Amino acid sequence: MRALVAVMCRELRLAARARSDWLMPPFFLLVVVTVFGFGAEPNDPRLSAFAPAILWVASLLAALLTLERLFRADYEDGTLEQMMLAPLPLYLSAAGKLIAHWVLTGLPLVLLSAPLGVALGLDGADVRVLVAGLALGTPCISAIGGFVAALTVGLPRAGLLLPVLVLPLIVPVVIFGAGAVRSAQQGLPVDAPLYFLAAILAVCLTLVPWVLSAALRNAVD
Amino acid sequence: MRALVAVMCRELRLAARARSDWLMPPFFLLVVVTVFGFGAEPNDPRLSAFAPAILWVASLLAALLTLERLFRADYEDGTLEQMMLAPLPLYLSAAGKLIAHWVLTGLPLVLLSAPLGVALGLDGADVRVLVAGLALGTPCISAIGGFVAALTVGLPRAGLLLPVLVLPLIVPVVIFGAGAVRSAQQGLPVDAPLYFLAAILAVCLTLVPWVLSAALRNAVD
Amino acid sequence: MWTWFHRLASPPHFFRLAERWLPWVGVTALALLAWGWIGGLVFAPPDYQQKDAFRIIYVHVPTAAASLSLYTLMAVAGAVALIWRMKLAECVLVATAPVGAGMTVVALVTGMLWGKPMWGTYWVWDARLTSELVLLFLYLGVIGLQQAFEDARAAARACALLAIVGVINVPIVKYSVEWWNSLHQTSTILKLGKPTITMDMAVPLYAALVGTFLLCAYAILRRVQNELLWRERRSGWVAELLR
Amino acid sequence: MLKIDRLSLSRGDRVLFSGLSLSLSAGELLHVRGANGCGKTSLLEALAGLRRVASGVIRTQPDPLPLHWIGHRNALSASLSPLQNLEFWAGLHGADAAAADAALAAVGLKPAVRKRAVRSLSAGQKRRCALARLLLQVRALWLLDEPLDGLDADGIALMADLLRAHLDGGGLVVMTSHQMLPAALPGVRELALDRLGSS
Amino acid sequence: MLKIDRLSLSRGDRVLFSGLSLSLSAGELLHVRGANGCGKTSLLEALAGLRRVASGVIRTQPDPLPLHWIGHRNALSASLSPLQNLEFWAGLHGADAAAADAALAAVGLKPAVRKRAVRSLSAGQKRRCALARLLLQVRALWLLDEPLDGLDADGIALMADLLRAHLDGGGLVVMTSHQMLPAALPGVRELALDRLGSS
Ligand code: HEM
Ligand SMILES: Nc1ncnc2c1ncn2[C@@H]1O[C@H](COP(=O)(O)OP(=O)(O)OP(=O)(O)O)[C@@H](O)[C@H]1O
Ligand SMILES: Nc1ncnc2c1ncn2[C@@H]1O[C@H](COP(=O)(O)OP(=O)(O)OP(=O)(O)O)[C@@H](O)[C@H]1O
Ligand SMILES: [Mg+2]
Ligand SMILES: [Mg+2]
Repeated sequence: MRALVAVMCRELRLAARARSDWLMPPFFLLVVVTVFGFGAEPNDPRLSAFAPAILWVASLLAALLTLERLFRADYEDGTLEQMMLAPLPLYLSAAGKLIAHWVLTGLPLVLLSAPLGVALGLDGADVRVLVAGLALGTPCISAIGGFVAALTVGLPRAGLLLPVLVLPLIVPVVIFGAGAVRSAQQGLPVDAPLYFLAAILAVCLTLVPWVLSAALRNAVD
Repeated sequence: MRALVAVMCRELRLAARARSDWLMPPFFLLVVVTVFGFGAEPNDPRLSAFAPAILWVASLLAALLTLERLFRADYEDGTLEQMMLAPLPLYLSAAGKLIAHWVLTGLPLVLLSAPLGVALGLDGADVRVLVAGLALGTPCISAIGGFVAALTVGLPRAGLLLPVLVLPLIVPVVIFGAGAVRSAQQGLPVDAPLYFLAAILAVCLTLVPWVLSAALRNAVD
Repeated sequence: MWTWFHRLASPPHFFRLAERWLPWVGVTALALLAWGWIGGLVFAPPDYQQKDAFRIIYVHVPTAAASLSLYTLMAVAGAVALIWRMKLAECVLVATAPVGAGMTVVALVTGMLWGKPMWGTYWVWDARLTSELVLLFLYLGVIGLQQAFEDARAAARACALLAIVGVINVPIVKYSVEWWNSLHQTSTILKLGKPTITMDMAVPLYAALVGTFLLCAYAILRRVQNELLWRERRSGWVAELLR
Repeated sequence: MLKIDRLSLSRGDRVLFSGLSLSLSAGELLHVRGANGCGKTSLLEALAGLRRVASGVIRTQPDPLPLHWIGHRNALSASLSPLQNLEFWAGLHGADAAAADAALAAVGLKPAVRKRAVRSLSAGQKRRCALARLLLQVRALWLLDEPLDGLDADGIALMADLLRAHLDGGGLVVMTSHQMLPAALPGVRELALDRLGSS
Repeated sequence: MLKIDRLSLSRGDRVLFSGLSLSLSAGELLHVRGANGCGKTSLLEALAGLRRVASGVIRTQPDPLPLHWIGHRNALSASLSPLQNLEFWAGLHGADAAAADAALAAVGLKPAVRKRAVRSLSAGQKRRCALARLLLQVRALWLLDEPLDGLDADGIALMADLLRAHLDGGGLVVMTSHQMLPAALPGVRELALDRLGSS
């Protein structure tokens, strides 16, 4: 337990050192939405129809930006080797990193999505669904993304391979997440997609740490 | 001149070594557009209205993913120092890297945008405008992005600061680019926005290498 | 001319100069703002079609104008800092960014509040509004970049470069209303020649305008002073100042 | 106790060495020597269990033998301070955080240096940080790859003391170094990895 | 000819050294010594023009004096082969690509090694690649930071030959090293950077 805390606290410290680091993904989300609004026709009523898709894709990409960094530095400076030789089982250290990653990137996006949803013209109920969906979805993104990051950590320029591997895995999450909001907009029941999201999340939490540590061992040798 | 070629050819080799590296941005574009199609309602007629925005934003982000990598490796392994001490003026080596970056990320996107535009339901004339816009716009993205990459190269986790600094600077390009397609869709004249793009490009090509090398020197000291 | 320039640029001299002028700047700013706002919010006649909603103009326009001017100032300071390697300019640059950001935020918020009654919505993705939002991001970008550095001078130089490149956005904001068909109205007050607005509305507005600029000047000068004290904390003049 | 039996390693399609047999008992230091690229680092990695062996066996007693590993790379995060880096390792090894500061002091980093970002440290100071990990917790086996790289004269003396103390305490050390080892170390045994056939 | 006059350097708010004056003429090698963190690397960076000096002047003749710089880091791209790395530098320096292979051979890298990704090389092999840059083109001033790090015995001998040849050709060398310099180098001068005041 102490060890797990040590891992997470190191992650947070690293983020804190990289000054306004944890500010960036939400900030990034903001900018993307803006650029997007710009790309779209000014004051386009159809914007609200696309709002869920825009927000989900944007938060997906914001998370992606940070994923590559998850293990690369540790791999390059030899920290990963050391972690494997440490008494703490690797899947726990990995879990610690994932949790920290979600707190740093996922959580802010969840909190930010509400105002942005309003800005893009969603009404109250839809926003609640959007937030719920993101709250369930972003941990999945961190987990799955972390797994792929572990797979690709050894490879040169993994950063480019990464999104391409992650996105397909994440697509279901996005479908259910954005789908939920859409059904809400059309007044359809929204619990089915949300339950699906919860299910995916449960699977991720149970499986990912193990496969992830396996992937890491494989990468180092 | 020989030296400039040497720089570019090294970049291309690095990309070639990092296996399917140069395949990634367009691939990424593909996936984003797909996810987007998913996120949106299946075969939504309104998709074509948003096609320009989607394509522009996607190619913007695809380029962004590769930008952080532009100088970081060279900075960390000391290559950048060596470049500054080399007889070739820094702004030329920088220009070489930028050109290579565009060939590797911008060009494929330009070529790919045509089929994707069609897939998203644009008609022939609009697609031509879209491609023209991207052909003018992606070099600007490489140049401006390269400049910001140089600004942030020394910093911890520059990768997160980078997009936030780049996107606002790029917005005008996206406006004109996506705007052109929109006016085309509405049958309005498109040369004005395209001329604007050309103007921005000209400014970038003339100014960027200098500010960029200044930023690099600042980062190394 | 040059000697004056250099004397102004010397931190201790500038510090004392600022110390002498700051009270006056502050007082005039407050006086003008009081006049402008009381005059505008109380005495000016209600607009014949906007009724009282238009009174936001007395906050909105000055702050919006300031948001643009301050960015330009930042860019100029940046250029000076890069060309003459002048410490003072670096300080002005980093001191201006947060103030400008604040002005931009106020302009955005007041604009949105005004938008609700006028356009029936808080926000539309229209050229003027979005480019103003981009301006805010540019300010925040400069702040973020400055914080990411450990060495103050390196930070200032980086910010200078960014500010200079980002200045292209200012004309876009300013003329977006002419270039694109925009909900936002075009220049009527802040344009050369005869403004198209009745005098008893305009005069308080100009007062508020000047007042806002002076207020910004005050804030910036204070921040520059702090920056100077911090940077020169090991030099003699600071020591004797604090003694 | 560490026992290597007919070990052979290969990288890619190249066989580095084969038929390496030796056994190391408590209080002994194995100094692995050999030309650049003869496989010293690879051997240490194999002993640490980081690299698969082509053939042969590595037996330890107890199994697994708790070990410290210091590689060519320092395994420090550049943006954290030495202190924070070591506190992290202390936490990971279940040692207490107080040990971290003591360890850094022991390898001769001044308090000011302990609190600055590792990025700003000099090469030797970084190496000292890495070595400080050895002091966080008692482990029987030390695997050190070029530990003396970048250390100044008294850094080397300091390392000698650490080694001596560890060996006297019945520890085992396998280390590589192109330099002469500091004299007067107990139980030193040399292994010329590039002359296995001949010897 | 290199002339340093009352040079002082500082990092952050710490003054590394001040009042360093010396002049180095053709055929001389300056061996900068000193404890870890005393400022050797910083001095070399200043000489290379990579770091601003706090005060004092560095004069060279001719100005600028063409130089080779080998830092702690090797400046090699891990995913390229040594050969490709050197071809790049050759191109950048305007030397011809053929020189690259010759240089690598001269530092004792076997043909097979020259074509493999640098990532797969051993520490010493990487260091040799970095040193090979010195042979790409004749430059009057060599600035070498710990060039002997990670080199095996004959790597050091090889480096000694390079230095001797360069000095005999009237070149200048400023290098740091914690090890003894190979004997029999002409025109060696020692500078103890951490004892400037006393000396
Ligand atoms: C968030 C929404 C808004 C933003 C970001 C915004 C931004 C700006 C900006 C940047 C200026 C230019 C100041 C200058 O030229 O120096 C401006 C001026 C002005 N704005 Fe807004 N504005 C917004 C909403 C509104 C609304 C809703 C109204 C009223 C219908 C309004 C009325 C004006 C007026 C009258 C001026 C002065 C124009 C002139 O005479 O130059 N604005 N605004
Ligand atoms: N994929 C590969 N194919 C062929 N040979 C390889 C491969 N990877 C590594 N090698 C070789 O295996 C050897 C690895 O050696 P190692 O790093 O153990 O050397 P070392 O004894 O530590 O050398 P040094 O003294 O320089 O540290 C090197 O000669 C390297 O060139
Ligand atoms: N920002 C900073 N603030 C204070 N001190 C710093 C800062 N950056 C570097 N230093 C110190 O300046 C010195 C830099 O020394 P340098 O790297 O030149 O040492 P060196 O003589 O090369 O040491 P080594 O023999 O270990 O390579 C180190 O002591 C380092 O701790
Ligand atoms: Mg080795
Ligand atoms: Mg050094």
